[in-house]
Amino acid sequence: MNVASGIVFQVLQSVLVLLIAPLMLGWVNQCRAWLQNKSGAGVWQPYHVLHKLFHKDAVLAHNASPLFRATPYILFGCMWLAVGIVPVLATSLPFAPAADVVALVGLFALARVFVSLAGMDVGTSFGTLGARREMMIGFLAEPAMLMTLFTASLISQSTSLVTIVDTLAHREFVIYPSMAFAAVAFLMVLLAENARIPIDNPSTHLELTMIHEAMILEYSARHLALIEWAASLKLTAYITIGFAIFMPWGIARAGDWVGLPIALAALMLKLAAAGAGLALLETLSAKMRIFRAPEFLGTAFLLATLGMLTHFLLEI
Amino acid sequence: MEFSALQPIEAAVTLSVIWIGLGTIGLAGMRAPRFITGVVFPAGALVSLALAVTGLWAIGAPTSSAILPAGLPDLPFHVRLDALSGFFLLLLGGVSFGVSLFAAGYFRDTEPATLGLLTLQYHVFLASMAFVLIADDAYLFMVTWESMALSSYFLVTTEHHSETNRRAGFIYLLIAHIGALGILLCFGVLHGGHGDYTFAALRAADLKGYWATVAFLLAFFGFGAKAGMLPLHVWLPEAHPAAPSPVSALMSGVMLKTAIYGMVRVIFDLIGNIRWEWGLTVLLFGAATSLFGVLFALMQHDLKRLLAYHSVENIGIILIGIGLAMVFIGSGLPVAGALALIAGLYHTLNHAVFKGLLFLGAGAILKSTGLRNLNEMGGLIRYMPHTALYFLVGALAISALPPLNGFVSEWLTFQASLQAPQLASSVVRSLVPIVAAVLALSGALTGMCFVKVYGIAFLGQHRHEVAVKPREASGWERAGMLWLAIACLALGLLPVFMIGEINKVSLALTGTGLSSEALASGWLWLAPTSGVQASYSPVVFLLVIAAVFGLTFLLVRHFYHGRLRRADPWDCGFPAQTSRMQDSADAFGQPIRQIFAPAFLIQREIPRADDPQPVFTQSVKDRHWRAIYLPIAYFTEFLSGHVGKLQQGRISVYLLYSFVTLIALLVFAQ
Amino acid sequence: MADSFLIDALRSGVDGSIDANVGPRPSDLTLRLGRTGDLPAAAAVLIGSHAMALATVVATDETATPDGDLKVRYVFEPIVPGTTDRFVTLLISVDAACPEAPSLTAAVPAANWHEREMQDLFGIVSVGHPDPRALVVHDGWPRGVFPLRKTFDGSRHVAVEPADEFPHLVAEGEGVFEIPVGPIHAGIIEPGHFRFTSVGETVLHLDARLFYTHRGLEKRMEGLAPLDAFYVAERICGVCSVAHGMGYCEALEQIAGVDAPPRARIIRSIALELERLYNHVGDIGNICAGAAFHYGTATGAYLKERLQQMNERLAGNRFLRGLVIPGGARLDLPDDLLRVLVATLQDTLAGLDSLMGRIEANPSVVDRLDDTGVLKHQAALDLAVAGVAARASGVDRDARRDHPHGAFALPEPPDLHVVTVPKGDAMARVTVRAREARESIRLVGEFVRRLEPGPLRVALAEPLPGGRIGISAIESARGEAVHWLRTDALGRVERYHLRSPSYHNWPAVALAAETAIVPDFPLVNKSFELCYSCTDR
Amino acid sequence: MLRILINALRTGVVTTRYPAEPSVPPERFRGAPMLRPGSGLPPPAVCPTGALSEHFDAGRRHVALDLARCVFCGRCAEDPWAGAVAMGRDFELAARCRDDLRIEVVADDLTVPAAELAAGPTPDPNAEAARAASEIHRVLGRSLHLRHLDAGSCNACDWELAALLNPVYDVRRLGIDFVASPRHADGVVVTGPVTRNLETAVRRTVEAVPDPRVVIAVGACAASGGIVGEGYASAGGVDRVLPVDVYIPGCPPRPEAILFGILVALGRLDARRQPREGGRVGAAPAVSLC
Repeated sequence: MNVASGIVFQVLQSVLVLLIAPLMLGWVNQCRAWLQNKSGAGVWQPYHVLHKLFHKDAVLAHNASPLFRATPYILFGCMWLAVGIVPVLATSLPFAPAADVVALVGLFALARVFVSLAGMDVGTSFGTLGARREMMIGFLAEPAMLMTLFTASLISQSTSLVTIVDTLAHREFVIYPSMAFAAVAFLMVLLAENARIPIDNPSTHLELTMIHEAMILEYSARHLALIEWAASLKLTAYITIGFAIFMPWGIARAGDWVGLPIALAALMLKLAAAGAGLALLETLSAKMRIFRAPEFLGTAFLLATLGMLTHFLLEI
Repeated sequence: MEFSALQPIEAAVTLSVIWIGLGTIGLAGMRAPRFITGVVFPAGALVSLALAVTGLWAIGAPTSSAILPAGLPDLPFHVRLDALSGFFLLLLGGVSFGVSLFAAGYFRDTEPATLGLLTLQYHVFLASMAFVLIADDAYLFMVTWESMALSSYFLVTTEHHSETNRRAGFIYLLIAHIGALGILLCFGVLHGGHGDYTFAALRAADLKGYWATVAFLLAFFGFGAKAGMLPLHVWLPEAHPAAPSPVSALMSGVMLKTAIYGMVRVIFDLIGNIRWEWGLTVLLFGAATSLFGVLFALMQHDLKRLLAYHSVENIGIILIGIGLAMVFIGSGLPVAGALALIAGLYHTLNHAVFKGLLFLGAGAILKSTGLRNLNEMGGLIRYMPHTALYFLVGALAISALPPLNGFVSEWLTFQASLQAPQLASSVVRSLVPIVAAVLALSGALTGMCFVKVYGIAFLGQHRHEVAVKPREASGWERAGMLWLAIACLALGLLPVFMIGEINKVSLALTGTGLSSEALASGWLWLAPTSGVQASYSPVVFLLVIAAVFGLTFLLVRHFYHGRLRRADPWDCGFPAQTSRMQDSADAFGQPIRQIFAPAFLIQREIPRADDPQPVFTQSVKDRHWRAIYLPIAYFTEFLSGHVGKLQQGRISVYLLYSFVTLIALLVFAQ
Repeated sequence: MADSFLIDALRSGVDGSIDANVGPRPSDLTLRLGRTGDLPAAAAVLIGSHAMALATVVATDETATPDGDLKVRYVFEPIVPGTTDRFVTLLISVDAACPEAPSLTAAVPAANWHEREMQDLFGIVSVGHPDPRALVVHDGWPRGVFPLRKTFDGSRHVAVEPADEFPHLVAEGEGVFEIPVGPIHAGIIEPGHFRFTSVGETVLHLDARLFYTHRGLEKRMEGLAPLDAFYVAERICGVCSVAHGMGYCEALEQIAGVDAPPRARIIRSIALELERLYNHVGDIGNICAGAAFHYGTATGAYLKERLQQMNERLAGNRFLRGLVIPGGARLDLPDDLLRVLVATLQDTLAGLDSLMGRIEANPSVVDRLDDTGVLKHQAALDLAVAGVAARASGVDRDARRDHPHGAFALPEPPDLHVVTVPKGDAMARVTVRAREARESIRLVGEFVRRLEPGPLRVALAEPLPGGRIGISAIESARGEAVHWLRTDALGRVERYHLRSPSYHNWPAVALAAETAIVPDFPLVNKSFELCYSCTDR
Repeated sequence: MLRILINALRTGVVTTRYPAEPSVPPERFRGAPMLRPGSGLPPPAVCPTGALSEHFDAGRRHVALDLARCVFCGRCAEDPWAGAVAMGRDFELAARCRDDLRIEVVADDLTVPAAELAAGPTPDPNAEAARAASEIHRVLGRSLHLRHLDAGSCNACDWELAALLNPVYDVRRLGIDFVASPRHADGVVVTGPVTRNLETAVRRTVEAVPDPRVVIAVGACAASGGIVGEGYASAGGVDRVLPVDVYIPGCPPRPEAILFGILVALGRLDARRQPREGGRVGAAPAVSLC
């Protein structure tokens, strides 16, 4: 692979995803507003919010430790690395070999552990409560995620996303039953991991029901901005992972400059569709009881494992 | 020139003897505690370092063996140092270096009499472990095995005035000897009644029919008992916390690994021609062990007990690796087998390092606050920042988070399990991924558990009103933890080197190593099979995150500002916030209690709604006690009615039994 | 007759003397107990053998009068549907020098807060109270200062003093921790402090501390001309403006001895039903918010908004303030507005039906509501729970029927269907709200049809007769509110007391919450949807 | 499920375009009272909240109405004063300064145009405040996150704040939102007179909000104590406890009035204080910062 073009692709993708992540969030919120008969804040609102937050003076609890201050940056770093690894536009990414899907899951776990620790740092009841729930969701979502990715990796005999995309994207279209299972499981994990309904309610105003929000109640100004941005990056990362595995069409091959615009267009279309779908899901269903969440994610886990078994029993 | 003549084995023996010497010096010099803590332990640490170097050297060097001028008449001790022993010596030396440094600071306030004995037992313990690793005949192996058990027993019961500690010690020794008997019988079977008891002979002996399987089962459960494998784990959470923290670190970090060593030595080396059914057995027991271990760890609020249960879990993960190796080798896939074996051994090393570190951290906390109960800790990061940092490294490592070492070995295990499609039998093929799922689950649960530990012990507000502010650990102690923390980082960031070494072990042991392309990929990229299939680069990982960290920090400062105001934590406008308003350890475990309720034996009393003084009590117990051990206990009681003469319940007697059996077998063999 | 029977029963029940006389209303009865010690026994007779419940407790400071004592009136009302509209008052006199009264709480749980409030505001110690912590006055309130005593000057501001922590009732045990929530909540909610003790998610105990919004309105009204005081009564609570304003008016009209003309009565009832309607519809939407069901939230809010916009057209105020006035109705409802009204209610009905359909058809929502925050039937009776909460636990009470007011006091009252559901969980409360909203729409339609031309208001005598008592009970959106008003010699307000439905329902919330898990509490709370402001006053 | 989607799409977007398009309240709506100079003006005793006051200056009766106190009950516009006072339909009454909410007319002299008799202390344009306001406009102009703070209101104002989030008003479209934690907020909207039991909480909450921040007093109680006034349990207005940036009169103010006030606080709209029919007098926009 031509190194120069690789680096160009890498930089291009990292910057692009970094910039469109808030737009993604804005789009989801806009769709949700429309479905609630509201005119909505417009897709650019997240940028305004970030801009404002960076401008504000941070407020920090007296007993906040360095870990608390470092976490937003670590979080941001993890998520940016994640979107740098997932082949979004093209498969020629110098960073891609740094982490295969397993390492990717590990990366998300790292981020989750740090944000939970930060939630417990100040020692308020909501922070600890949020950390507990977050870890509860996390420890269930993580294996489910791994199983989904394994199923995908079994078909291409590789856990490296680039290889997966290359094998799946550029071969004649085949429907694998195992992938169907995996796709459903992945969707469930996506909802859980990104604190969306039915697991968590991103727009809740009730401390007692919060999961993700509760951990970041103490954050303000630039720290909050980074966390919000990281959250939108995470959402985008998950959605693009989903694309890479389940609908990799349009992603350009290594160093394929002509494919780039097509890839970009395809990406935008896919993201728009995904955002609208997410908003629709969130409008249709209510948040489930906290102890239904294990059932929900347990189902995801079983579906994924089932997918893997079907692969072994039917597809080999 | 003189040195070049020196064989690794000689170095190893010498160093172990020096250890014993140091121990006796310690006993002699118990009048001068400063001397013991200031000189003896550091010296022991240096010996450890030397031993580690020897081990590393031995992995590369050709196998060297010797016959000791000691032992019974015409039953000399054979010792041998091959790559496998070398690897474990490296582990022993590397971990005990940090632990001895820590001990130098930790034991400063122990009263002289205890200290003297403790020093002796401590170093004898180390030496006997070293000998276990280099023993080359069943006789020496058993003797050192027993002395290892005995010395560690005395260490466990150092605070012998506490009833629980004595009970812990008793259970420990009991199960240790059930295990020892298993091992003994295994040697007996391998010996098959002819030849002598050198491993060479045992290796040569070919077993017909089911005898091989019998030998395997005996070895598996014999060593499993020592390793704390389900369902023989119950002694572990009792014994390890009871010991002084450095000793806990050694027991969890190193002693369990001698059991792994024995298992690998006997199954891969002595028995040979492995069957995949055996592998499956190991695999399933490993999976069960890891899951149960972590579930029970989540229920604990005693920090050291919690860590002990995590040892159970990690032994499970190691067994998964070894089991996978056996499955692959047994079904004629040596390369995949090598990968799995390397994963298992690498995790053995990693667990030794980070578990040692965590136990030392727990020791530091215990020393400065006198607390083991998480529900009373909190906010320690503000009093002991260094310890907090080292403990964080250990916690991230054990939670299998990149870019630290725990993740590497789990990653390798996953990669190994993804070789499953090559397997012939579709049943095994689909069982392996399920085990991988269990591994993933227990990995995630570990993460949760250590968020609980770290968040509750080090973060938040201090729950326990201590008279004096908790003090930061002393220099020696910090040095010990720092060493192990660095080891965690090094093993995590540059796994390729160590994997290269372990690859040699696998080559020496099974005759196959990793594929050539896997080794070709360079120090930066870890690609166990091939770059196309899977790759991972911790360094890039760390660098990118660090770079983004720094960059964002600077950019935010540059384009905006760094203004900051300190204020009270947000309290819903309700000023009277107390430290009682944060999750307790039990609260943090509650979701798990709820979800995995069947796994536990829970008794709880929930107050009525209209209760004026509501009180809540609950206890979570290990089912195995009721299921397995109590029946046995009743049975033994019933027996003891008849053979009361034998059943004195005194340790010496049990030792006597096992030695008698040993001697008897040997004599019978002559 | 019934009265003599009741009085005999009481006389046989207690040791001391009882002198009985009729009042405050002709159908009512006031029994003055010779010995304060007889109170529990007397209460036991009323509650036990005569199936009555505590309606309200009113203390008055009469040290200035010849009696020179403090008086406490324990007002009871029958709870058996179909019995006559009446209040039975047990009156005891408390010595101002050592103000002590026996505690009823053990026998009558509903008396709990009343007695604690008395203790804070009048300094009347209720002897033997199980939980004598301060209720109304918070941190650093000066000792021995009782705001509702006549000698206390209510107009001066009492500074906040630093205080040691309030003794919250919490559970103990290994690993038990506390979750403090409030007084400032994350949502747009009124202030209250909730102290959960829990291990993880299950609620071991809940201790609620309210009266953060205590504004001293009862004191504020004392000494005002009754017509001025009306504007305060109307503003005790936003979403109960009509109910409270109307309750005050009815009490006042009793004192003045006038009756509001029929047209005014019907207009008042229309206003009351409209208030119920927008409350119930809005609450259903809010419960959806509690379950994070966005469609339901948005739809409920939209329906409520349309109703409030209509309120603004009818009354010039989105909360229907200024429609009711002592002596009748202030604004008439001309036909064009009535047409608007009927039309709006028609599509509200359609919208409500569709919303309820979506909720009941959505398993994820139903699953949240079923078995959440169950309030047992017996508990509802013991605590004298009122309104929706009571009817959702199968208690058949409705002041519109039990104490007819507004249009229901007309010669031939419209028939009223009282909705009850036995289950007592959040879903039951939603169902009750939905059905009552439909019932309200039906009633408004009927009222509009019955609306005859006629006078809107009658003049009240100036000044009003002194020393008289008026009592009224109004079925507000949240249940029965009891107003108690007395004028002084100059015809000014001497004492006004409002016992809002929320006042009796709050303890029930705490009880119901302990059957739920922590993250479900907001849902439980919303399903009761109580006012803090009419509780705290 | 599908039905929900269909319903949602059939209903369509129902959000108003206020403030882009003006909103006309229904004719019964009781907005700012309009005092016609003349002898017919009611005596202060008429007003239940004491918003009306009178003083004699050089033998002339000055009648003043404090919109911050007014609860818009309309009692002063009933007979027999219906001629002298009329309830206007103007609801955009938010002001940065308490004094801007004072309407004063001379009761018994019609020769002098009322506008010039703006006796109330003419607010001096405060440079500091102006800069603060401009910074607020710069930083918070396009995204304002508010924290609601109930300081003892009767919950009418709270409901109106909640209504701002409903599909009809949907303040999010203007970049305004309500958030869970004061740490995330750029300002607080306070309702209620600040009861004694909440004073500490109010102080702590505002303290917890990062700078720059705005404090908006919504409703008569918050602006002045309103019907509650000052008493043993009430401080009688937010500005008794902490500085207020914008006062929004009303009992309760309608959602659009609150919206207007918030936009004034942001400097996205100017407080409309130019003289109106009936002698509503006040400072011009330029000097409305104080």
